[in-house]
Amino acid sequence: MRARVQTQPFDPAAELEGFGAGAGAIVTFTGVVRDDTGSMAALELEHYPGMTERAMEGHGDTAARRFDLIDWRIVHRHGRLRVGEPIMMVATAARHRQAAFQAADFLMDWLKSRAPFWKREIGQDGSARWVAAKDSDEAALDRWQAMPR
Amino acid sequence: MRARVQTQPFDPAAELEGFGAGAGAIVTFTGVVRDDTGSMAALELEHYPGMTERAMEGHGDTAARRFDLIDWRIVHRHGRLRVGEPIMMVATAARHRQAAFQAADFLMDWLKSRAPFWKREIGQDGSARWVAAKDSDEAALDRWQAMPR
Amino acid sequence: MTVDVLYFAWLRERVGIPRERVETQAATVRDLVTELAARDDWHAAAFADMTAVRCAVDQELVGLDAPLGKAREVAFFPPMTGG
Amino acid sequence: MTVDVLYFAWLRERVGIPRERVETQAATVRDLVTELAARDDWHAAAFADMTAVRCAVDQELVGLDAPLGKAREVAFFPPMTGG
Repeated sequence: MRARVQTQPFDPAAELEGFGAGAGAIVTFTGVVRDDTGSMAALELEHYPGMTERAMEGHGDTAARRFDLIDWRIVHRHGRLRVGEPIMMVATAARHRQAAFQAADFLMDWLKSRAPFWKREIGQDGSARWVAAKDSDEAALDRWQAMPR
Repeated sequence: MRARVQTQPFDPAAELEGFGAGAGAIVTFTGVVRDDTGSMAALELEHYPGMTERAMEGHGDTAARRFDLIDWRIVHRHGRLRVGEPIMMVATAARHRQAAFQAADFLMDWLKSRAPFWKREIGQDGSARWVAAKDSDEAALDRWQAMPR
Repeated sequence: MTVDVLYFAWLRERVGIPRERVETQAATVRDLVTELAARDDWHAAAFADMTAVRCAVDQELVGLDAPLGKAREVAFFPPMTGG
Repeated sequence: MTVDVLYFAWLRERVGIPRERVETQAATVRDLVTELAARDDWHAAAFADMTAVRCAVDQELVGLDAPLGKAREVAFFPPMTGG
């Protein structure tokens, strides 16, 4: 499986061991829990077991075909995460630079607004707030529809 | 120094140890020696000692200001490299995804056509051929001039 | 037919349960929502603003007017915020 | 004035040496190129197609019409192919 959902932390560096043999270009994106307010205790991610894995695997395959990838990986955590911990990562390997960059960007746009995850910020005072989806994430995804393949 | 030129191989994973603390988004690009012809024995990179380090450091700082980076790294090898070995890597850390992606892309466009490196392909038959610069690399760099900052 | 209905994130919190099995003759997702919303105040609250509700039928994202067909699992949730 | 002139990649191969120290009164890079190209056949071959030649004065990329000023180091090389 090139897509993985897990509660345990992961090491972005370790995920790249032996990744992308034969490629000329490897791009990785790692998302890290950030505290913009200074009052966050944790980030909680809920997901849809079953659908999440299938959708990530399916969309990774779509990206692989569209950008002629040699290899790809998606690792995404759920459950309770602390500030500074990696939430997820995407890695793409292609012959050429542009395909690797575009595929990583494409997968990220998809993950942001189509992968079944929901974030909730847990405050230091115990409060919980669901993170609202951004219109800009939706718009980011739309631009791939318009793009020649 | 956040920019480094060296003859020794490097481990892209090891370069990321402790990189980008406080960032929400980390992007890496790794370029790997690729043999398109099936007849390549090695890739040789010549560079301009002194200028290379200064130019990379200076351009990294430019990217950091333009994209509000929290951190960045450039590692670039010179000398003789074998197929499958990493040539160089760029890492960018920013608060948000788009800045990290754009800064990595920006640094790569610059490295491709403004950093003083010259590649030569060494064939299995001992032949040596300087790699020609691509007009598309020049064009890729130009688009950043036109872009609002 | 019998369908498993799943709720996630704040839809789950409003309905008060993560899943339930329902008997329905609904032809589309929207028909099913109408039936569910009529069950009680909690369901009604969950489906009060349908612009904020997304749906998957048998784990595929679909629009509200999608046919239910022989669906075995229908999920409702807010816009996704992964990545 | 005295300037160190450096050559890289196939310009180095054509000239036959990686660097040389030259006495020049050239006002611009282009003037310096004219002087160097007149030295011998090897230099002439290196500078035969100036569209393929790039230049740095004291390690800053410049155009051919840049003034030499008090330059201490001038480098000539083909378009770069890093990354």
